[in-house]
Amino acid sequence: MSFLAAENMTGGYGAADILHDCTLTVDKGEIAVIVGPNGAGKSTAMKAVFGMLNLRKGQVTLDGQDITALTPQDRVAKGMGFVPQVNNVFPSMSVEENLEMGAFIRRDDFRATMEQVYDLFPILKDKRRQPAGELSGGQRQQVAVGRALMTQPKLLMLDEPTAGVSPIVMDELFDRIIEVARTGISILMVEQNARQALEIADKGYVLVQGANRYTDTGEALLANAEVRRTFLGG
Amino acid sequence: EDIKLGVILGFTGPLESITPSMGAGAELAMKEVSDSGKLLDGSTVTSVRGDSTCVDAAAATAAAERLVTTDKVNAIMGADCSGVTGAILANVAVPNGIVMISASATSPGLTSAEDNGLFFRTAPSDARQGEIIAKVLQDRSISSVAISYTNNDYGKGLADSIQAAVEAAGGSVSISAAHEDGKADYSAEVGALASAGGDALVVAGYVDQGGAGVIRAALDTGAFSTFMLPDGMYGNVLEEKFGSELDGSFGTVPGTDSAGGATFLEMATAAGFDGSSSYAGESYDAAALIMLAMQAAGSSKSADLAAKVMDVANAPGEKIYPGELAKGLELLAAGTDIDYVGASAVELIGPGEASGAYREYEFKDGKITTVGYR
Amino acid sequence: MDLLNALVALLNFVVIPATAYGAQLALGALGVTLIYGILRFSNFAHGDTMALGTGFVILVTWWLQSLGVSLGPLPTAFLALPFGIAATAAVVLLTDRGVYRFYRRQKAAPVILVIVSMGVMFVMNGVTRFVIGVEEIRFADGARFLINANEFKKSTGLAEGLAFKASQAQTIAAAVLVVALLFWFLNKTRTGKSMRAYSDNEDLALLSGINPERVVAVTWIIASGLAVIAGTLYGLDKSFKAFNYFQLLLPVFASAIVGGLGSPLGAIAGGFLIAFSEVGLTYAWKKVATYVLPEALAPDGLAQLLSTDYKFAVSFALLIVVLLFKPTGLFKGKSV
Amino acid sequence: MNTRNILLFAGMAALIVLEGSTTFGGIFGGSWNTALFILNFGLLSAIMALGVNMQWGYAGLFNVGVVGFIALGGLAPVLIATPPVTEVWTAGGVGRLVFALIVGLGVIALAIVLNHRLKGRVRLAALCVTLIGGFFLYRALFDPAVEVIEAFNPATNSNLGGLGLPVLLSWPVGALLAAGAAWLIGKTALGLRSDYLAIATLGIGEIIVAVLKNEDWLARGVKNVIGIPRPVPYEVDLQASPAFVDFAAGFGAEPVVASTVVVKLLYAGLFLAILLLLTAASELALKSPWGRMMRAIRDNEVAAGAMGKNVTGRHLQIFILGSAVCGLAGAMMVTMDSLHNPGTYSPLRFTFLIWVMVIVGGSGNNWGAILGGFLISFLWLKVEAWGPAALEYLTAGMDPASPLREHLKDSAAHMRLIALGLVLLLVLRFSPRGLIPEK
Amino acid sequence: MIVVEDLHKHFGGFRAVDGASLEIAKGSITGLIGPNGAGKSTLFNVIAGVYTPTSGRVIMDGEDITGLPPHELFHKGLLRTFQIAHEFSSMTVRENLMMVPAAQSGETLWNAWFGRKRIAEEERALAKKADEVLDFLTISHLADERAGNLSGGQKKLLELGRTMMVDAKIVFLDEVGAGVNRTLLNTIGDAIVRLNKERGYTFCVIEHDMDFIGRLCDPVIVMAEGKVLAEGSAAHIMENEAVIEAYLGRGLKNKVKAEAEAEEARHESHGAQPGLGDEAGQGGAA
Ligand SMILES: Nc1ncnc2c1ncn2[C@@H]1O[C@H](COP(=O)(O)OP(=O)(O)OP(=O)(O)O)[C@@H](O)[C@H]1O
Ligand SMILES: Nc1ncnc2c1ncn2[C@@H]1O[C@H](COP(=O)(O)OP(=O)(O)OP(=O)(O)O)[C@@H](O)[C@H]1O
Ligand SMILES: [Mg+2]
Ligand SMILES: [Mg+2]
Repeated sequence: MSFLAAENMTGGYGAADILHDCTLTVDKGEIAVIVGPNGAGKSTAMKAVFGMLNLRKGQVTLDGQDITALTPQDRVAKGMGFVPQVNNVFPSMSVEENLEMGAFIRRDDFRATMEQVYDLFPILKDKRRQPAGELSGGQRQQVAVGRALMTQPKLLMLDEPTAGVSPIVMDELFDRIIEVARTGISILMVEQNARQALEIADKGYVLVQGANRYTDTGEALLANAEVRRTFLGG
Repeated sequence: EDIKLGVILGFTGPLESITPSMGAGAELAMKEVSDSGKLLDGSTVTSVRGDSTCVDAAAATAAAERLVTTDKVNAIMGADCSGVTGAILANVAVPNGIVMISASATSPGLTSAEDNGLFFRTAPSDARQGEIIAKVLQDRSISSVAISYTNNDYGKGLADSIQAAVEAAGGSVSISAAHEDGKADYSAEVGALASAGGDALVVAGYVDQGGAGVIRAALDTGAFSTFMLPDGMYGNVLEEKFGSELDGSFGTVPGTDSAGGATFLEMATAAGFDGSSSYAGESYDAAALIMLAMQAAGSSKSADLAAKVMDVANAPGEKIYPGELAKGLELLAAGTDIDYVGASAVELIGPGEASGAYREYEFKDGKITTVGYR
Repeated sequence: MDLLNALVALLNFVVIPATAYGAQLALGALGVTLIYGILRFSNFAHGDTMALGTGFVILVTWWLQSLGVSLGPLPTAFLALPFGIAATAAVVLLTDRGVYRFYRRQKAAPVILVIVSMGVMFVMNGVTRFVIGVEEIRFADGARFLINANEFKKSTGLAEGLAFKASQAQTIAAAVLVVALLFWFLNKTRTGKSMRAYSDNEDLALLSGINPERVVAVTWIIASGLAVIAGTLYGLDKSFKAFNYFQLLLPVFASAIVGGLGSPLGAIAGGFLIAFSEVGLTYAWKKVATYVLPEALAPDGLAQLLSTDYKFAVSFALLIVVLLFKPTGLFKGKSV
Repeated sequence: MNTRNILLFAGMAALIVLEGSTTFGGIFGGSWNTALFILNFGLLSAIMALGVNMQWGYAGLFNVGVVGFIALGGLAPVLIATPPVTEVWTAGGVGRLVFALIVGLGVIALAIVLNHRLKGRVRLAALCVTLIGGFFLYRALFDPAVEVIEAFNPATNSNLGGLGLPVLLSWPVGALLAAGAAWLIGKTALGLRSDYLAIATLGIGEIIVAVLKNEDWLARGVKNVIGIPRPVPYEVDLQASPAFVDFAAGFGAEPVVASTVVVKLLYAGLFLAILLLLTAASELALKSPWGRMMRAIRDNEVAAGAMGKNVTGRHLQIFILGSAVCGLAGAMMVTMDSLHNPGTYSPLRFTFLIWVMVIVGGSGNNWGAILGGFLISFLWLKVEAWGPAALEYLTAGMDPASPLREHLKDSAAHMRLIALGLVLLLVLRFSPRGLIPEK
Repeated sequence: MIVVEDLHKHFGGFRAVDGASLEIAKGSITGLIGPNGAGKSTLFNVIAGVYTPTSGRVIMDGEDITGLPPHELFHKGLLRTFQIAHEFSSMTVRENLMMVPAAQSGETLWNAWFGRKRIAEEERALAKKADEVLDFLTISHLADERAGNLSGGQKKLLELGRTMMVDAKIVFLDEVGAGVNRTLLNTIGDAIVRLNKERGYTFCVIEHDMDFIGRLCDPVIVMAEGKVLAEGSAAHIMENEAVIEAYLGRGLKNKVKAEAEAEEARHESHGAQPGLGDEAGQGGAA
C-alpha cells in the first residue's frame, strides 16, 4: 500500500467532470511529478487529493487510512501540506508571519525550521518584515514553498512551485526537495518545468483531459520520445 | 355603527418615543366615548393606527391611503410632523374628503395650506408662541438670548418667530443655530452657543430628543444655567432628567388655568401612560373634537362633521373638560351648544388652529411649578 | 489679554468634549474595523448591536441595583458589562450561525453581506425596542464629575469654568486600552495572526490548518465585546436611546474608513479626526478672541468659520480631503 | 428574459392586483388606491434602482450618496414650477445673489488657473490667498443678499421662489442638476475605491442634504415647500366637474374613488413611460460593446487600462448617467408628493433602501433592479400593516391581561422593521445573487 | 524604439528600479532576465504607465511617454501582459478578447442606441478574429467559459491572446511562459517570431526559461538589484560569470556528490531506485 493513494478520482467543479478515473499514488520518501498540457486537470487533481473538490467517485487513503471524507484542515492535521498554484501567500502579512502561519498547527518550537527556510531562500530573510503582497512574482513563490515546508508535513504537495522563479533558485529548490524526500517525506508535485522535474522524480504521471495517459518512472518518461515531443516541449 | 378613526403618528423613527403617549391619548378619548354609548345612538369608536415614520412622506402617504381606502376610517387624528402632515393632507385627506386634526404639526406654513376646510390642529402655530416667549423674556428682563433649535420645520419656524419677536421687543439674539435630533454629540453646538453667550438659552427642540442633549451638554460644561423651554421641551421627564439642575429655568406650554390639564394627567396615569409627555393632551383633544363634531353633525361622515369642528371647539356653549365627553355628547344630542376646553384649552382660530393660550412655568427645587397664564 | 481664561474656554468647549467624543467614535469604529478587517464587509448592524448590548447591560444594572450592589464612585454598569457582553456575543453568534455563515459558504460578494447585515440591522433594531423600549434611559450612577465647572470657577477664580466628566475620562481610558489590546492581540498572538491570515486568504488559511469557524467565532465575540463597551460608555456619558445608536453608525463608519479599514490605530485616529473637525471647525472663536485680543479688536460677530448647521458637512468634507491624499485612509486600510 | 423572470414579474404584478382587489384576511389592502400608490412608488423606486444599478452593477462604483442626487433632483420642481416671488426680485435680492454666486465661481476658476500655472511654494501661497480671500469676499456679498431674500415673509416664503414654468419641465432639469453635481464630484472623488469611495459619496450626499436643509433662500430649507403644482388634475376639481362625475358613473364608480384612482393612473402612465424608456436605453447599452467594456472595467481596472480603455473617463460617464437618473426620479417624486421636504432625505431611506432593491433584485441586471425596486417598495409600504397584524396573531393565544402581551402590543409598530428585515433575509437566502442575477 | 533613461522607482526606501538605462531596438525581440526581485516587472510597470517613476524618462519613438496613463500608451501601440494573470474573470473567454480592440464604434453610447447595424457587423468580425486567436492558443473549446474558471496556464494564454487581437508596435510580455506547457510554449515562441518577422512587432520578453530566451531573443538584457547588469546576445550572456553567479547557477551539478552518498542509503530503504546520477546535472540551465 502506498503512503498516499488517490484512486479512481472522478469529479469536477460543476456539472461537467474534469477528472476521469484519475489515480495518483506516492510512496514514503518518494517524489512523484505530474505533468501535462494546460487545463489537463493537474491542479484539479491536486485539489481533489486535498479535499477541496467534491468527488463523485474514487477514494483517497493516507498511510492506509481512508481520508476521503475529511475536510482540508483535518488533512493538514493528518500531515498533508499543500502549495496551491495561485493565491498562495497571505498578501498583507509579512513574510515572517506567512511562514509562521505555515507552522500554525505545530505546537513545538519552529524557529529552527524557519532558519532552514531562510537558508534555502536567502532573499526572504532580507524581506522578512515586508508584506508578501509587495514581493516580486518569484519571491512570492518562494514564500509559498517556505510556508509549506514550515508545516513539516508527511506529504508535501506542490502545484508548480518553480513557476516564475529564476533558474538558480529553481535548482536550489529541486535540491532541497530531494533532501526533504530523503528524510522520508513524500512529495507530489505538478510541474511545467517538466524535464528538470522528471529528472529528480521517482515516479511521473502524464495527465491528459483528467485521465492518466502515461505513468512510469521519471527516467522512463524522459526517455519516451512521444512524451517528450507532445508534453515536454521536445 | 362602528366608527373608525385613523391615528397616524410616527411610531417608528425620530419621534418614536413621544408617539406612544400621543396615540394612547387619542385612544383614551375614543374609549371614553365608546364606553359612554352616547355617540350617534350608541356607536362605538375604534382606532386604526398607521405609522407616519415622521420623515418618510411616501410611507406616511401609503399608511394614510391604507387607513382611508382599506380600513375606511371616517377621519384622521394626525399626523405628527408637519412635513408628512402636509403630504397626507394634499395627497390623501383632501382628495378623499377626510377630516384631519393634527395634535402636533405646528408649522406656520400649514396655516395657508390648501385644505378645503378639512384640516385642523389642536396645537397652535409657532408664530404665536414666538410672541409669547418674547414677552416672557421681557418680563424677566432677559434682554439677550441664544437660540438652539431642532432642525426641522417646527424648530426652524419657532426659532424664526422667537428671533423676530425678541428683536422687535428690543432684545437681542446672539446666535440662532440648529441641532439635529438623534445625533451622538452636541459639543460643537454648545461650544458655539457658549461662545456667542447670552443671559439664557432658548431650546426650541424636543424634550426626549436633541433638545435634552443640548441642555445636558450646556449644563455639564457650565455654558448656560438658565434655559427657556418652549412647548416641545415640556414634560415630566424634565424633572427626572435634570431635577434641580434646571432651577431658575422656565418655559411655556399651551394651556389655560382651567382644570382640564390636571384632570387629563390623572386620567392618563390611570390609563397607564404619561399624560405630561409632549402633545399627549393635544392628541386627546384632537380625537375628542372629531367625535364631538360627529355628534353635532349627526353624522360620522367627514363631509358633514368638518363644518362642526369649529362650533364645538369654541364658545359659546357649555365648557367641556377631559373625562366629560359623555356630557358633551349628551348636550349636543339635546341640541345645546358646547365649548370644548379639553386638556389643552382648545380654542380654534383662523383656518382652524389652536389660538394659543400658554401656561408659563418655572423650575423650583427640581419641580415644574406654574407661574401664570398668557 | 487673558490667556488663561482663553485656554480654559478652549479646553472646556473644544478639547475635552472633542477628545471624549472622539474616543466614543473610536470605540465604535474599532468594532466596525475589526469586522471589516477579518470578515471583509461593512457591518451595518453594528450600531444596533451596540444598542442591544447596552440594553442587556441596563437590565443587569437594574437588577444589580435592586440587590443594592454598587461600585462606589464607578458606575454599577461596569459590573454588568461581562453579562452584557456574554449575552450579546451569544445573540451575535446565533446570528452568524443562522445568517452569515450561509453566505460565507457561498463565497458571496462583500456587498451581499453588507445588504444582509442591513437585514440583520432591521431585525435587531426591532428586537432591541421590544426588549428595552424606545424611551430614553439614564442608568449612570457613581461620581459624575472629576472636575465640575462651577467648582472650578470658584476654586480658581477664573471667569471660565472647566468640566471634566467621569464618563469622559472612562471613555478615553477605555479607548486607549482597548486599541492597545486589540493591536497586540492581532499582531502578536497566534489566534490574532490566524485571524489576519483568514482575512487575507481564506483558502490558504484552510491549507495552513486554521479553523475558519473558530476564527469567525472569535471575531464576532471580540466585536460584540467592543460593541457593548462602546455602547455602554456612550450611554453612561449621554443616555441610552435606541434610535441614537443607529444614528451613531454614520460617524462611526466615517471614523473607521478615514482611519483605514482594518486598522485599529486607524479607528482611533479616524475617531479623533472626525470629532475634532466637527467640534473645532465650527467653533465660534468670539469668546476666545475676546479674551486674547485687545478690546478694540474684539470681534462683533461670532468669528465662526461655518455655522454648526454644517458640522457634519464640514467633517465629511475634511474626510474627503484626507481620502484624496490618502486613498485608503490614514493608516493604509484594506479594500475589497 | 426567460420564463422564470417573466414569472417573477407576473408574480409582482399579481401582488399589486391582489392588493387592489382583495383583502385576503388582512394581508392585502383590497383598495385600488393603495395598490396604485404602491405601483407608483414602485415605479419611482425602480427608476432610482436603475440609476444605482448603472453605477454599481455596470461599473462597480460604490456610490452611497444616492440620497444627495435624489435630493438635488427634488429641488428642481421647486425652482422651476412654483410661482415666482416677485418681491425678492424687486428688492434686489436675486440680483445680488446671482452676483455673489458668479464671484464665488470666479474665485474657484481663478484657483484652478493658478493651480495649473504656478509651481511649488508660490502656488501654495497663491492658492491659499485666493481661496481664503475669495471665501470672505464671497461671504461678504452672499450673506446680505441671502438676508434680503430670507427676510421676506418667513412663514410662507423666505426663498427665491420658482420660475412658474410647467412642472414636467423640472424633471429633465432635476436630472441635469444631479448630473452637474455628479460631474464635479466625479472629477475629484472617483479615484477612490470600494468603501472609501462609499464614505466619500456618503459624505457628499450628507453635504448636499445639509445645504438643502439649511439654505432657506434656496427652497425654504426645513420649513418645506408645499403645494407644488402638478402635471395632472386635482381630485377635487375632477369631483367638481360634472363631465367627470358622469364619466365615473359610466363605470358605476363613486366620483371620489374614481378621481383618486384616475389621478394615480395618470401618474402611473407618466412614470411607466419614463421607466420603459430608461430600461430600453439601458438594455441596449448593456448588451452592446459599451456594456462589455464597462463589465471589463468592473472586473479588472488595471487590465482594462492596459487594454486601452479610459477607466477614469468611463467611470465619470457612468457616474454622471446614474446620478442623473436618480435626480430625475427625485424630481418625479417631489412632483408626485407635491411637497419639498428636505427633512425626509435620510440615507437609510434614500440610499440604503435603494441599495437593498438593487442587490435583492440582482445587481448588474436591469430587470433585476426593476423587480427589486417593486418588491422592496411593496414590502416597505406593506409591512407597516403586516407587522402589528402578525403580532396580534402571534399573541392571540396569550392571556389578554398578561403584561407581556401588553408590552408586545405596545411595541407592535416595531414589527415593521423586523418584518422588513426578515423578508429581506429570506429573499437573499433563497437567491443569494438576487432574484434575477446577472448571467 | 523604446529608450529608458536612468529610471528609478522607489517604494518607500526600497529601490526596486535603481537607475536602469536600456534601449529596445525597433524590430527586435529583446529578452529581459534577472534574479527574482531584480526589478523587471517594476520596470515594465513603469514603462506601461501603471507606476509613475521616482525619476528618469521613458522615450518611445522620440516622444517622451513618461507617466502617460496605460490607456493612452495602448493607443500609441504599446501592449503588455501581466505576470500574474489579470483576466476579466466574470466575462467569457471570447469576450475577454473581443473587448480589446480600440475605437470600436459600439463603445460610444450613441452608437449603442442608434447604430445597431454597424455594431453587429463589427462584432461579427471581432468574434471571428477572437476565434482565430483561441484556435491558435489551443483553447477554442473554452471560448464560452467564464475566464475566471480557467486553469493557471490557460489564463496566461489568454493574456497573450489579448495582445494578438490588435496590431501593436511593441509588446511587453511578462513571463508568458511561467505555467505554460513547454510544447505549447514552443508554439508560442514560433508565433512571436512570426509576428516579429511578418508584422514587424517589437517584443520585450521577461522569462526565466533559458531555452525560450536562447531560442528567441537577441539581445538579452540582464537586470539585478534594479540595475542593468549585462547586455548582449543570448549565448554571450549565458557565459557571463556575473550572470551565472547571480542568476543562472550551475544546475544541480554541485549536489552530485551528495546524490552519490544518498544512493547507498536509498538502496537500503527502497531497493532499486532510478539513480539521479549524472543525468540530473544536465537539468537547470541547459
Ligand atoms: N508595491 C511594492 N512595495 C514595496 N516593494 C515592492 C513593491 N513591488 C515590488 N517591490 C519590490 O521590488 C523588487 C522588484 O520587484 P519586481 O516585481 O520588479 O521583480 P522581478 O524582477 O519582476 O522579479 P520576478 O522575476 O520574481 O518576477 C522586489 O524586491 C519587490 O519586493
Ligand atoms: N473553478 C473552476 N470552475 C470551473 N471550471 C474550472 C475551474 N477551475 C478549473 N476549471 C477547468 O478545469 C480544467 C482543468 O483545470 P486545472 O486547473 O486542473 O488545469 P491544470 O492541469 O492545472 O492546468 P495548468 O497547467 O494550466 O495549471 C480547465 O479546463 C479549467 O477550465
Ligand atoms: Mg494548474
Ligand atoms: Mg516579475
